[in-house]
Amino acid sequence: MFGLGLEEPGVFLLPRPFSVAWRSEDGRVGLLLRVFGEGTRLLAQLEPGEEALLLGPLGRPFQVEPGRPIECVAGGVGLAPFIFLAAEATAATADQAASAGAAPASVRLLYGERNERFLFDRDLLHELTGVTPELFTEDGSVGRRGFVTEGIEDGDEALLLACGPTPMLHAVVRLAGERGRDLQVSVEEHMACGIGTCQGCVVPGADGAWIKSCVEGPVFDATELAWPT
Amino acid sequence: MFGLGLEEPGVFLLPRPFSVAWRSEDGRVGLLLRVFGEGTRLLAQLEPGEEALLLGPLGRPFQVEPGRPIECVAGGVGLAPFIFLAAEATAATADQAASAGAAPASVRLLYGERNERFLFDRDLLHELTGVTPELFTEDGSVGRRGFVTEGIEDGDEALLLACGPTPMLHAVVRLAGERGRDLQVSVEEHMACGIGTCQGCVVPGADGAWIKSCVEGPVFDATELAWPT
Amino acid sequence: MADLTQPLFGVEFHSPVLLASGTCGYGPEYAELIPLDRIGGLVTKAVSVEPRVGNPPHRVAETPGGMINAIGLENVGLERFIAEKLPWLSENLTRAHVFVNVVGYMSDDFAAVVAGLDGEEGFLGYEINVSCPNVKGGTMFGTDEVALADLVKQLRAETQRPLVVKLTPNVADVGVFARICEESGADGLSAINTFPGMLIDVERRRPVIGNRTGGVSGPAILPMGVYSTWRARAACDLPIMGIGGIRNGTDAMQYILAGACLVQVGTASFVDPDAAVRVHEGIASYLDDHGLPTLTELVGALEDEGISGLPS
Amino acid sequence: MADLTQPLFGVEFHSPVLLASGTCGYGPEYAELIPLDRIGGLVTKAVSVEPRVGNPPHRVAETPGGMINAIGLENVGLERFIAEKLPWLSENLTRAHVFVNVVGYMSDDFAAVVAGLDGEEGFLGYEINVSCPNVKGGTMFGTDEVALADLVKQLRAETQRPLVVKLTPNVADVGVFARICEESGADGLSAINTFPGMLIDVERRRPVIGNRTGGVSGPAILPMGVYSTWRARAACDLPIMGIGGIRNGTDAMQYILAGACLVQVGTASFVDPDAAVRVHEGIASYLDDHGLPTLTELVGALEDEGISGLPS
Ligand SMILES: Cc1cc2nc3c(=O)[nH]c(=O)nc-3n(C[C@H](O)[C@H](O)[C@H](O)COP(=O)(O)OP(=O)(O)OC[C@H]3O[C@@H](n4cnc5c(N)ncnc54)[C@H](O)[C@@H]3O)c2cc1C
Ligand SMILES: Cc1cc2nc3c(=O)[nH]c(=O)nc-3n(C[C@H](O)[C@H](O)[C@H](O)COP(=O)(O)OP(=O)(O)OC[C@H]3O[C@@H](n4cnc5c(N)ncnc54)[C@H](O)[C@@H]3O)c2cc1C
Ligand SMILES: Cc1cc2nc3c(=O)[nH]c(=O)nc-3n(C[C@H](O)[C@H](O)[C@H](O)COP(=O)(O)O)c2cc1C
Ligand SMILES: Cc1cc2nc3c(=O)[nH]c(=O)nc-3n(C[C@H](O)[C@H](O)[C@H](O)COP(=O)(O)O)c2cc1C
Ligand code: FES
Ligand code: FES
Repeated sequence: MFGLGLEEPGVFLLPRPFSVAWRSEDGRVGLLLRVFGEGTRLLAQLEPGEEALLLGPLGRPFQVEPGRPIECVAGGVGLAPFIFLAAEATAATADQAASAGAAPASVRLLYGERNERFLFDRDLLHELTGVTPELFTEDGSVGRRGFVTEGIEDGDEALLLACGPTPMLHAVVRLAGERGRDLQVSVEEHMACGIGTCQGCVVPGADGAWIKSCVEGPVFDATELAWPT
Repeated sequence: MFGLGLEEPGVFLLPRPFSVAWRSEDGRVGLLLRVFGEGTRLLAQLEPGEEALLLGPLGRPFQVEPGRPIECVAGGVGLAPFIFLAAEATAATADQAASAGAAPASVRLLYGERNERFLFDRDLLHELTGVTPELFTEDGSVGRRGFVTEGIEDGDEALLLACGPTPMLHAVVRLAGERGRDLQVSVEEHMACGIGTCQGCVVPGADGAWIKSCVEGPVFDATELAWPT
Repeated sequence: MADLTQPLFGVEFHSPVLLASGTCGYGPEYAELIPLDRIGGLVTKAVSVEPRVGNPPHRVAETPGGMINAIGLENVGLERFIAEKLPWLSENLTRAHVFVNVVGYMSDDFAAVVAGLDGEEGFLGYEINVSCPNVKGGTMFGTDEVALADLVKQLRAETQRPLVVKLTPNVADVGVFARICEESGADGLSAINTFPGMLIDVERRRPVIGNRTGGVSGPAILPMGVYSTWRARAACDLPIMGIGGIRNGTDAMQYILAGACLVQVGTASFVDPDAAVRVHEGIASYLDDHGLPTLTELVGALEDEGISGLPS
Repeated sequence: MADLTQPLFGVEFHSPVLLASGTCGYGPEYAELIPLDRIGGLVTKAVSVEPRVGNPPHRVAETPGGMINAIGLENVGLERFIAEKLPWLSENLTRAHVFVNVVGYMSDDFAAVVAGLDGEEGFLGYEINVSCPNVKGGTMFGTDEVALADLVKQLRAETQRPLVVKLTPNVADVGVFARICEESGADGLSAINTFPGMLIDVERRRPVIGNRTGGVSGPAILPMGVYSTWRARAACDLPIMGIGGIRNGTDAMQYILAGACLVQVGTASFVDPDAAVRVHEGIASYLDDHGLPTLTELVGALEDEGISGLPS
């Protein structure tokens, strides 16, 4: 996660949190930005070459286990970290496969959007990650009609990773519990400092204590947090 | 004068006053914008085609008398209204001359800048107005070295028009008084509404009353206002 | 299209949006730019018994997210207001309602304005501006519980018209002052007036504003205005006009949900004269988008019970 | 290069810029991002006798030109502060000075924190946060003249260390409270804390902030902070730390000219962790550009006499 901000005359903007969606070998990072409110609308106006404030990398990313298949559940722009993760995982398994002759650990990507209009370019997605996503749209305009959570299956051994709007996370947590799946979630909470000083970004821990999502998260093992019942 | 403002996410900007520097036959207007503080820095970032808020035309412009020569004293971006005025005046006298065979009423343009770096493109200026300005720079990097006010001469019959920073206006007012010249000045005062409702833009009148510069000005006959002695 | 009509102060407001005092003069200038009868009305520039000349320039300047002003309550005074300004209001507005903003150096000054105006036509009621120094008491009327109560009672005795008190946010608890107004006989509240502020020109080492200090308004004070409205609403049952930094329908809805039945638009009109009309349209769209037929049910309809600690 | 050193509170401040309470934790996180010893110091997150868990989320949100927060004074409590936080401060800072921000539900709580800390190392003095409810009195310490005087006197009896009171702007006249602090034995003032505010999520019809209301900070409050500093300076002779919306040297110079000898940077650090260092450098450049050798002569050096009515 990075904080992306702006310092311009006449503008005040707290940095907004963004997942790392892409990384180049020479150290550049790519963020996937979707306009949601005022801040992202302003950030979306950045032109190539313009300067912005970037703070990070911050917090803890998804933790994959070598060799263990992953199943990514992406709601909307929650796709961002999985582009990065899938690219890394396929690259790693390709390396492994090349060196050890092993079969690549599989990456399944469930990707849901409201409708076709919001969909991330599938060709680009495949190019970046080598993965073909299983699509879900609420209106069925592309892929399966319904919520992305409907793609989560029983008793799969793969590590479940979820990123998306909080109601989606709640649904995934419930399903993972029912189906006995290991789950990591990337939570969305407002942030200010991004580095653990302001205590602005807390989420409720399973033990009742508040946990700072900017340093302890944004990715948590689902069992670390308290969820609505 | 127009108020030029912006309404963008994350931005609050009171419209800033700008003189009309150019007008096309099909009703477009051109403003000359120099970056001074935060607001003009933000406005200067407008790209061709982008939308902004334009309120006007507001207030009263310079009042020239048909046939009477004018002598314009421009300090810095105070040049703006004189580009417009000189273009109109030379066009009008050209018309007159064509129809009546009269000699064109003369336009003298004294134009001072801190130094060469700030200078408005002289070729463009001539192209727009047909007038060749008499240049003054404080450091002598181009034109005469010194203040633009040094170009004002005694007993000239031409109507003196001045636009520039307040200290320059004070100097022009003093000189015009000493030299018995008729003078109109465009004053600079902070504005909010621009239409006469907020009383934010007052300047002191000769009779001691406050005068709203957005509706009664920004151009005043120098005798209408109170000046420091 | 949603119905924004509300019966308030004994009349019908077909729109909840008014132009705020001091930002729309006495009406005619904005009438040339926007259809005043499409909004709920306006509050005049402050009127005092005697004319006031106001403060030296600069009287206005921009601040981060807002502006500061120190006009000094420049106004034509009661007599000329009646002779020169009221006739326009009475002749040119049909659906838009007018409140006259009233100021004074002491309570008798306020009373004189109210008494002098009460028999005239062209306005609905008074908005009492208590963010001004009480020459007798040395404090501001709006921050002095006793002075405020006395003032409101005195004015109540002078008029049957709607008497709205405009609260200053410059107090420890705006709710206390809201209750005092209610108990003293006011019919409504306006929340809020500007915050005292100062800007310094560091090159000249002088205050930017001629009066040294001024009042801060605009988007910067929006959360304070919403808070004050919510506090006032919790403290009393008077109808409230929400003011402070409103630029669009969403801003206005914050005030309405916090407890305001009307809202006023000030500084935003300087950026765009259409602001008040856009606020009106934004509120209407909000109702339409949410399938809500009337505005009344949204006033104070904030759900603030049982806020969970869960991320949402 | 200009000399920004000032003798204050019995020590030397080589820079007038501190990190504001609640925005820099207890130090270590920012130490990884900026050279803390290049600035004047920091004020810790509030410390209370017992640990506090704080408020439910959302605890922060952006507002026009600023932000709102309701952290709920979450902190580790006196005991763990001494055991876990002070050692880092005492070991890692050499030139940067530390004020411990102190809160309590009643005056004895404040006194217990001061008494418990006074013999420890690693900090210079206290900043007393009186923007919190006085459980005994029902009001806020910072808005209640008697409670404030009593609190300051009680704390004065507990310590010889610099005792700075952080004023709340939420009063009719901050000058009155500044004078009370001086008369009750305080060594300095901080002006100002946040403004109470509220934001409403109009879709959910709920307060955005879990605690419903919070404190507004950031550029939006800059003119109010400068004003409060100027008022406090006029009312008493205590050294003042100016706070509110400072982002750069120019902002800081406004506070300094208004009467602050030190400034604190809070919200701006969230936008850019370098903000405080940039503020320091901006002040130094101002002195250099104006050929002024020392900072001291600029403190309160506002020329506000004889402001003319002429355009300038
Ligand atoms: C860990 C994390 C990773 C994210 N990664 C991405 C990404 O890769 N791509 C992308 O497009 N978006 C991402 N987001 C969401 C993005 O940060 C939000 O769109 C943004 O914060 C909402 O801001 P806004 O300016 O559009 O909305 P505004 O309405 O202007 O925001 C107002 C306030 O609410 C806060 N806020 C509102 N919604 C959120 C939210 N969902 N999360 C945090 N703060 C919020 C803002 O910080 C601000 O204080 C991520 C959010 C989090 C927490
Ligand atoms: C009648 C008139 C005509 C003008 N014509 C032109 C023009 O054609 N081209 C051009 O480049 N500039 C022109 N200006 C000046 C331009 O409006 C200023 O540069 C601008 O107001 C300063 O704003 P800023 O945002 O750069 O400075 P900021 O420092 O951001 O301004 C801060 C505040 O001060 C006010 N302010 C500061 N200086 C001035 C000023 N000189 N006049 C009015 N308000 C001020 C602003 O309105 C704002 O409230 C004109 C000014 C006036 C009054
Ligand atoms: C230039 C100006 C003049 C004002 N004059 C008055 C006034 O005469 N009486 C009054 O009660 N409020 C006055 N106000 C305050 C506004 O009515 C309003 O309460 C305040 O500006 C907050 O609203 P806003 O943020 O929408 O501007 C004035 C505000 C401005 C900006
Ligand atoms: C997230 C946050 C937490 C804060 N916590 C405290 C606190 O614990 N004690 C305190 O006295 N002030 C606290 N403040 C107020 C700041 O110290 C400062 O007075 C205020 O934010 C204004 O300065 P700024 O505009 O530079 O942020 C906090 C402010 C913020 C934004
Ligand atoms: S955002 Fe400040 S602690 Fe997490
Ligand atoms: S700017 Fe409002 S009256 Fe002139």
